[in-house]
Amino acid sequence: MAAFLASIGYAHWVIHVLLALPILAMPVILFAPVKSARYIAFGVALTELVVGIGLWWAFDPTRGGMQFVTDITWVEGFGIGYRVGIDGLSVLMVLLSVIMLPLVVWSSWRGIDQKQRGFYALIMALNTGMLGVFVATDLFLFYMFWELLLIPMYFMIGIWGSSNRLYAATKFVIYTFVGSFMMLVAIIWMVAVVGRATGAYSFAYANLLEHADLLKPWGGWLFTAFALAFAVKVPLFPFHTWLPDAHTEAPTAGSVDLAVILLKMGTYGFLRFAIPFFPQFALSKTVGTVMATLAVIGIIYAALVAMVQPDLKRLIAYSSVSHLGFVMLGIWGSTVESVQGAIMVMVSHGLSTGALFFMVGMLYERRHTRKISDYGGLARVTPLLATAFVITAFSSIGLPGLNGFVGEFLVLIGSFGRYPWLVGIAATVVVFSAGYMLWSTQRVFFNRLTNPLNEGIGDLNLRELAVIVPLIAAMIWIGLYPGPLLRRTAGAAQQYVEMVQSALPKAALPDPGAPR
Amino acid sequence: MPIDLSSPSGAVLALLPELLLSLWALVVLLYVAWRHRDGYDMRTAGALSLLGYIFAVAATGWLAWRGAHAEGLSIMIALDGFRFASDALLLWIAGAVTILSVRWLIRQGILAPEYYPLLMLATVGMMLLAGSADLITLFLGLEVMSISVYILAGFDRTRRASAEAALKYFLIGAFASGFLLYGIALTYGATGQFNFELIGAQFAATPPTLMAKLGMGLILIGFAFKVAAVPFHAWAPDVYEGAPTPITAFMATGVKAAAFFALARVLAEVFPAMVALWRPVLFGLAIVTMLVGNLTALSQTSMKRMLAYSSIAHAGYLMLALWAHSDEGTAAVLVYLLAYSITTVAAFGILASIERAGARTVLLTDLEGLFAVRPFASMGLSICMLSLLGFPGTFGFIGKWLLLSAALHQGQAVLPIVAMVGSAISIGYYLPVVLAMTLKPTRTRQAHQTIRFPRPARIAVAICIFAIMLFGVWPNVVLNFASQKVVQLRQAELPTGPR
Amino acid sequence: MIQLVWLAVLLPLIGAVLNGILAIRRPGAKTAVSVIGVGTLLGSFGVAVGTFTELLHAPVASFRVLLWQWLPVSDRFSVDLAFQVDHLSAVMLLVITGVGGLIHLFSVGYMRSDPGYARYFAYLNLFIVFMLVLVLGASLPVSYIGWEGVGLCSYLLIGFWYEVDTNSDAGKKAFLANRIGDFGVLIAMFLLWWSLGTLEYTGITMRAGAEFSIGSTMPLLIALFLFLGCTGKSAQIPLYVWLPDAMAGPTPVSALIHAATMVTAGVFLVVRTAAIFTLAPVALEVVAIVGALTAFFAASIGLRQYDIKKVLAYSTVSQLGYMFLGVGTGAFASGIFHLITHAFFKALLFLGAGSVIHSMHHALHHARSHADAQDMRNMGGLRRWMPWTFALMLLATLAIAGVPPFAGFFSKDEILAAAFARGTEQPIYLVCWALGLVAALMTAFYMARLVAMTFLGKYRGGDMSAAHLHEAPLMMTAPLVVLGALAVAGGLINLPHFAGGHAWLEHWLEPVTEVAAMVMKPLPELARSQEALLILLAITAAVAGLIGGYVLTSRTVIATPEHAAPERGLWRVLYHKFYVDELYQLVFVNPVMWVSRTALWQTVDAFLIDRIGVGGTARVAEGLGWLGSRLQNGQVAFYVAMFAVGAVLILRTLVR
Amino acid sequence: MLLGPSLALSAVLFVLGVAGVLIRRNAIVVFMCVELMLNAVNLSFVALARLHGVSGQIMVFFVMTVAAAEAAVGLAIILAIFRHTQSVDLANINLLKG
Repeated sequence: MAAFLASIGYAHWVIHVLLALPILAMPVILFAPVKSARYIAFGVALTELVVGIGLWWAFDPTRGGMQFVTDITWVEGFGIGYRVGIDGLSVLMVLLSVIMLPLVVWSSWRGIDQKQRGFYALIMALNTGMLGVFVATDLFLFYMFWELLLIPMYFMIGIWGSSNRLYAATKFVIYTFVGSFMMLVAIIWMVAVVGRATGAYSFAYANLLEHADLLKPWGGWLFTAFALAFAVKVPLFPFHTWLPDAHTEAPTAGSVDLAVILLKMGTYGFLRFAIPFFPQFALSKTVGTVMATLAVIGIIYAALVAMVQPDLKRLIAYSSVSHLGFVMLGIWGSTVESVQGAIMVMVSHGLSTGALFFMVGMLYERRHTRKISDYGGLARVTPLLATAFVITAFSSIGLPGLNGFVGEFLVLIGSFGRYPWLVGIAATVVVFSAGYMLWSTQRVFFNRLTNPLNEGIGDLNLRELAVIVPLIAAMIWIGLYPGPLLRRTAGAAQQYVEMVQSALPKAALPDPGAPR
Repeated sequence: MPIDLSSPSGAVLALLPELLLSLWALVVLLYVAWRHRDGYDMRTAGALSLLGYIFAVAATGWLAWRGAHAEGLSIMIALDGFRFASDALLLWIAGAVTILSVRWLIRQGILAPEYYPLLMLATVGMMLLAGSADLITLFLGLEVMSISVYILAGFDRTRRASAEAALKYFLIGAFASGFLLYGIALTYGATGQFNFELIGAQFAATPPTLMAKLGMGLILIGFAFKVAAVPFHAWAPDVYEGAPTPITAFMATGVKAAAFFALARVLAEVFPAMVALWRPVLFGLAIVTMLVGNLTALSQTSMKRMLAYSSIAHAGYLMLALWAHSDEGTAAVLVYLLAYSITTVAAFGILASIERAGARTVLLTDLEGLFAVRPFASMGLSICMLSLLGFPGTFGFIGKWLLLSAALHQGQAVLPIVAMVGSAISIGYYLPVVLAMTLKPTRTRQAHQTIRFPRPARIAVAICIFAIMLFGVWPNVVLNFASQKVVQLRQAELPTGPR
Repeated sequence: MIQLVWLAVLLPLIGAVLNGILAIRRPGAKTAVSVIGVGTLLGSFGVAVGTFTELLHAPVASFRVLLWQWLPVSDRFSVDLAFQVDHLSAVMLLVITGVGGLIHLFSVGYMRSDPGYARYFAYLNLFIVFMLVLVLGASLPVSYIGWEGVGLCSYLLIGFWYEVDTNSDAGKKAFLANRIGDFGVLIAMFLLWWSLGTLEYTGITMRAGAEFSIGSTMPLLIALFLFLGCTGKSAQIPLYVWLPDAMAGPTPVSALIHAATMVTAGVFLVVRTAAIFTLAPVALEVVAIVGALTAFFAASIGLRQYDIKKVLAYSTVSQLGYMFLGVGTGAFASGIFHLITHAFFKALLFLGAGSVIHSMHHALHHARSHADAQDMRNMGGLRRWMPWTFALMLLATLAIAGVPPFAGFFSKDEILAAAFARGTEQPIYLVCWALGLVAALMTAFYMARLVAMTFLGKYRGGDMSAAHLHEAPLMMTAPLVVLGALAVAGGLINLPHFAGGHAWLEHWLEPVTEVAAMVMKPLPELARSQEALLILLAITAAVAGLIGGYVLTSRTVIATPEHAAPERGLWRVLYHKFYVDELYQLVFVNPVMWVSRTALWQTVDAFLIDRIGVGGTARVAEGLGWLGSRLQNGQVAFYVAMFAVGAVLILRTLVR
Repeated sequence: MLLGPSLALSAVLFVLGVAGVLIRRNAIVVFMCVELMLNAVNLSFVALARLHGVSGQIMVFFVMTVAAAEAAVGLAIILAIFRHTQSVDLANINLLKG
C-alpha cells in the first residue's frame, strides 16, 4: 500500500485535496438540484474518505516531525504562508475527521428535510475548517481556520437546531469567539518578538517553536491568551457551559462534529501550541497543578451533573466535558504514557460519543423528543439499537476491552507519577460515569415500556446500521488491539515529552522505567 | 517628476485632481441650475458627477504614475504617495456614495440635484484636508468639507430628523473648528510657521513651549471631534441617524478617513518631536473610544445608530495605528480605512435599499427573516458584519491584524488587548444582525416586499462584498501596496519603542 | 494444549457472538442456541482438562502464552495480551468451565420457555469468556479486562428481565458497587507500576520482595486498594449490598456468577498478588477481619430471610467471608480450597433452589396465583413432589454446614484452624476465629431452616397449585447429581493429614504461593489435642446449628406472606438487613444526588457560571451600553459639555 | 508690543465664546458664540502676525471668509429647523438621542 501511494505521489497532494475538495464542493451543492444535494455531499465525503484513509499507510510513524509538508508563500513580506503538514499528534485527528464525514452525511439522510443544499454545503465547509485546523503549521492560517469554523457551526445550530437553537448558536459563537480573541494578540506578539530578534517575520510554526526561548519573558501572558482560547474549546471547567446548550440544540450532524472534532481542537491546541511554546510556564508547578486540578474538577463535576440531566443529549454533552478532562489531565501528566493516553482518549471519545449522538439522533427522528422520561423499555421494540447503545455506553465509561478504557487508563497511569492525588480523585469517576450512563440507559431502553407512543417505533434500518456498525467495530478493535494507533502516535508523543522535559518540575514519584 | 510648488504652474500641477474636481463641480452646478426638475435630471447630474471623480482619479493616477514629488519644500500641498493613496481612497468612497445615492434620492423624493456638486465639493475638501502640507490648507480643506457636509446632512430638509442632524452637526462642528483654529493659531505663535515641515523642524530643534503644547492639544481636540473619538463623539450617532443614508455612509467613511489621513500626517510631520506627549493622549482616547463605542452599540435598536457607534469604535481601533507612529502604522491606516470603507459603504448600500420612502430608520427587527426573501442581500450584510467584526477570512480581519501588529511591534500590548476586548464586545451587536436576518422568521407575509435594490447600487455593493472576501484571503495586493516605501509618510527618525 | 489455552476463551466467545446474532435474527432457534451455548463450553472444558493434564507433567510450573501486544506505549510501559497458565489458573480454569458447563446444561431446561433464550446464552457464554480472561491474565490490566467484563455480564444477567424495574435497578446497583471496587484495583495498578515498573504477576511477585520492606507503606497501600476491589467483586463489607439484590437474575445465573465463579474473583486476586499482601501484614489483618466480620454479619442476616434465594445470597456473602478469613490468615491454599468446595455446594444449592422455584412458579402460574414463587413461606413439604431435589439439597446443606465428611467440613475447618493458629501469636485472629465459629453455627441454623421451610412440613401454597408441583426434568437434575457428588467428595482434593490425606491442593499451589510463603511467618503448629478440640468445636457448632434450625422452624407455625405478623425486635432488624441499604441510600446516594442536582447543576452550573458569570458579564456590558446611550440625551448643551470636559482633560494631560 | 495682553484678551474672548456655547440655549445665540470664538482666534492671529510676519494676517482673511460661509449655511440650517419646530430653543431639538 505504501509503495502504491508513493507511486502516485500521494504525499505531495493529499492535504491539498483534502482541504480543497469539500470547499470546492460547496458551490456545487448549493447550485445543484435540491434532490441531488445529499448525493453529491455523500460522494464528496466518500472521496474524501478514500483519499484521506491513505494517510494510515503513507504516514511514517518512525520519522519524527512533520510529514506531507507544504510551504508556499502566501503574503510575502509578512511571513504568512500556506504551510501545512501532519505529524503524529494530528494524524489520528485528520483520519477521524475524514472517517466521520461520510457517516455524518449519511446520518442526516432523512433527518434533514428542509434547506438540504445549505445543510450539506455547511457540512462541507465545516470539514475543510476542521481539517485545516489540524494540518495548519502556520499560525496565521491556523487562526483563520480556527475562527472560520464558527460560521458553519453557527448556522448549523441556528437553522437546523431544535427549539432553543438561537440561544445556543449565539452562546456558542460568542463564547468561542470571546475565548479566542486574545490568541490573535498573542500570535502577533510572538511574531513581533521573534521577528525583532531574528530579523525574519514569520508565522511559521517551526520558526516560532525554534525561537520559543525568546518568548520566555512574556510566557505567562502569552500562554494565558492561548490557554483561554483552547480551554473554552475543550471545554475546561468552568468554561464549559456553552457545550451542553450547543450539543443539545444542534442537529445530529452538528452534535457529532462538535463532539468528535471541534472539542479536540482545544486539546490539540494545547499539545501543539500552548505548551510547546511556553513549557516553562505551562508546566511549572503552579500552573500545572491549576490546570490539572481544573481538568479533574471537570472530570468529576461533569460526571455528577450528567447524572441528573433529564435530557439525553445534555447528558452526553456533560459526559464529553468529563472525557475531555481526561485529555487535559493526560496532557499535563507529561509522560509518554499520559500523552499517548490523551491522544487515545481524543480518538475514542470521538468514536463513542459520536456514536451516542448518532443514536440519540436516530431516536429523535423517531420520537422527536430527547427527554429521558419520555422513553423506557425500548429494548423490546428496538433490540439492535439497544444493543448498539449499550455497547457504546460501556465504551464511553471505559470498560476494558473497548476503546474508552485504553486512553483513560494510559492517561491515569501516566499522570499518576506527577499528580497522584489528583489522579486518585479522577479515578473515582469510574463510579460516577457508570452511574450516569447506566442509569440513563436503563431509563431509555430497560424498565417497562409504559408510553404507548414508544410501542410502534422501528428498529435500526440498513442505513443507520451502516453508520453505527463501523463505529462499534472500531471501538472493539481499538479496545483490543490499539497497537497500530499507539505506534502511529508514539514517535510524536515521545518527541513532545522530550521537548517539554526540561521545563518539568520533579515528579512526585520516581521514574518506573529506571533500571533496577 | 519633480514639481516646484512655488511656481504657479507647479501649484496647478500639484493641485490638478482637486482643481479638476472643483471645476467639474462648477460645471455640474451650472447644469443643475438649468435642469433640476425630475428624476431624469437627478440621474444625469449623478452620472455627470461620477465623471468628475473619474477625472480626479485619472489626474491622481497620472501624478502618482509620474512619481510627482515636491522640488524642495512642500508648500501648501503635499506631493507624496500617501496623498495619492488617500486621494484615491476618498475618491472611490465619493464615487461609491454617488452610485448609491442616485436611485435612493429619487425614491425618497429628494429631487434636488445640487446634492452632487455638494458631494464633489465635500470631496475636494477632504482631499485638501488629507493632502495638506500647511495648516492653512488644512483649515480650508476641513471647512470646505465640513460646510458641504453640514448641508448634505440636512439635505432631506422635509424630515425633521435630517434638519436636526444638520443643526447639531453644524453647531458642534463649528465649535470644534474654533478649537482647531485656536490650536493652529497657537502653533503658529510658537513657531511662526504654517508649513508642516518647517514647524516639524522647529519643534525638533527646540523643546516644546507651553504655547506649542496647548496648540497641539487644541489641534488634537479638533481632530478628535472629526473622527468622533470619545468624548467628542456625541454628535455622531445623532447625525448619522438623521442624515440621509448615503450621506451617513459618506460621513462614516469619507469624512472619517480624511480626518484620519490628515491626523496621521500632522502627527508624523508636525508633531513627531512631541511623540512622548501625544502618545498618552491617543492612548487614553483610544481606550475610551473603543470601550464606549462598542458598549453603547450593544443597546441600539436602529441599524444606522448601531453602525454609528460601531464607527466610533473603529475610530478607536484606528488610533492604535496612529499611536504606533511607524511605517507599519501608516500602512495599517491605509489598509484599515480601505477595508472599513468598503465594508461600511456596502453595509449602508444594503440598508439604503431596505429603507422605505419617508419611513423611520431601519430597525434591527425590520431585518428579521430577510434571508428567506433576499438571500443575497442578507448574505452580503452578514459578510459586512463579519468584516466589521474583524472575522478571519474577511478584509476587516486583515485590517485589524495590521493595526494590532503595528501597535505590538512598538511594544504596546495594552491597546491591542483593549481592542480585542472591544471586538469581543462587538460580536454582541454584529451577531444579532446576522441572527435576525438568517435565523429568525419574517414577521409578516408582506415583510421585505418593498425592498428596491437598483442595479447600479447592486453592482457596487456586489463588488464591495467580493472585495471583502477576496482581500480577506488574498490581501497580497493591498498589503504590498500599503507597505511600499513610497506611500509612507516621512517619519522623523525618533527613538521609539523597543524596536 | 497449554499454548492453545486461548481456545478455551475463544470458543465461548464464538458462542457468545453466534448466540448474540441469533438472539436478534432468530430468537426462536432454541436448539441451535443450546447446541452452541453448551457445546462451546464443553469444548472449553476439554481444553481446560487438556491444559491441566499437561501441566501435571510439565517440567515448569508456569507458562506465559502471548497473544499480542495490547498496549505498546513506550519502552517502559507495554502491556501484552498474554495468559499465564500455572497451577492456580489451571485449577480455576477447571472449576469455571466445569461448573459453568453444568450450569449451562441446567439452564437449557430452566430457561426453555423464556423468550430471551438466545440472549441469555449469549450473555452466559460471554461471561465465561471474561471469567477465563480474569483468571488466565498474565498481568493486572489483562485480568482487569475480565474483572470488569464479568461485571458487565453480571449487570446484563441480573437485569436480564429488564422490563421489571427492580431487576434493572439491581443490575445497575451491582455494576456500581463493583465499580467502586474497580476504582481500588485501578489505583493499585497505578501504585504498582510507579513503584515496581511492572504490572505482570510474575514481575510483581519477583520484584516486590526486593523493592519493598515488610510493613512499609507502599505495599500496604497497594494491598488495601486491591482489597477494596475484592470487597466490591466478592461482596464483602462494605460493598456486599449488591449481591442479595443480584438474585433478581435467573437462578442459574445466581449459581454461576453470584456463587461459584465471579464473586470468588476477589479471593483469586488476593492469592495472585499474595506477594504484595504478605509484605503488608496489616493489610492481611484487615482482610481477615473484614472476612470474619462479613461471615458473621451476613450469616446473621440470613437467619431471618424468607426469600429462598436471598438466604442463599447472604450465605454466599458469608462463605466468601470465610475465604477472605482464610487468605487473610496467610492460608492461601485453604482459601482456594474453600473457594472450590463452595463452588460445588453453593452451585448445587442455587440450582436446587432453581428447581424449586421453577416448580413453584409453574404451579402458582397454573393456579393463577400471584404469590411469590421464591418466598419460602409459600412452600413447605416439597419433599413429596421433588425427592431428588430434596436429597441433593440436603447433601449440600450438610456440606455447607460443615458436617464431616462432606466437602465443606474440610475447607471450613482448615480456615478456622489456621485462624486459631495465627491467633496464638496475634490475638486479633482469635477474634476472627470466634466470629467464624459463630458464623458456622448460624450457617447451619439458617440452612436447616431453609430445608425445613421448603421441603418439610405442609405445603402452604394452596391446593390449587399443589396439583401442578413436579420434579424438575432430567436436563436439570442431571447437573444437580454431578454437583452433589462433587459436594460430597470435593474435600478429597485437599484431604488433611489427620484424615489420612496428603493435602494435595496445598502442594499443588505451592509454586504460586512460595514467594509469599518465604516472606510470611509460617503458621504455628497446633498441638494434636488443640487440633482435635477445634474439630470437635466445629462439628458441634454445625450439628447444634442444624438441630436448632430444624427444631425451631418446625415448631413454629409459618404464615404465608400476606398473613404474616410484623417482625419484632432483633428479628425485625435482621429481616431488614440491619437497614444497611437504607443507610447507604441516606448517607451516600441521596447526598450525591443532591450535590449533583442542587449544588452542582442548579447552583454552580446554571446559576453561578451561566447566570452570574456568563449572563452577568453580558448583563454588565449591556448595562454599560445602556448607560452610554443615556449620556446620548439629544441635548446639544450636554454634548458640548462633554466636549469641553474632554478638552480640559486632554489639555491637562499635555500641560502638567 | 502688546502681544501678551492681546493673546490674553483673545484667550478670554475664546473662553467666553465657549462658555456661551455651553450655557445658552438659543441656537442663534450659540452660533454667535461660535463666531465669537473664531474672532477671538483671529485676534491671536493678528497679534502673532506682528511677531512672525504677514502669514498670520493672511490666515485671518481665510478665517473671515470661512466664518461668512458658515454663517450663511448655519442660518439656513437654523431656519430649516425652525420650520419644523417653530422654535430655535436647543432644548427642544432632541428628536435624535439614545
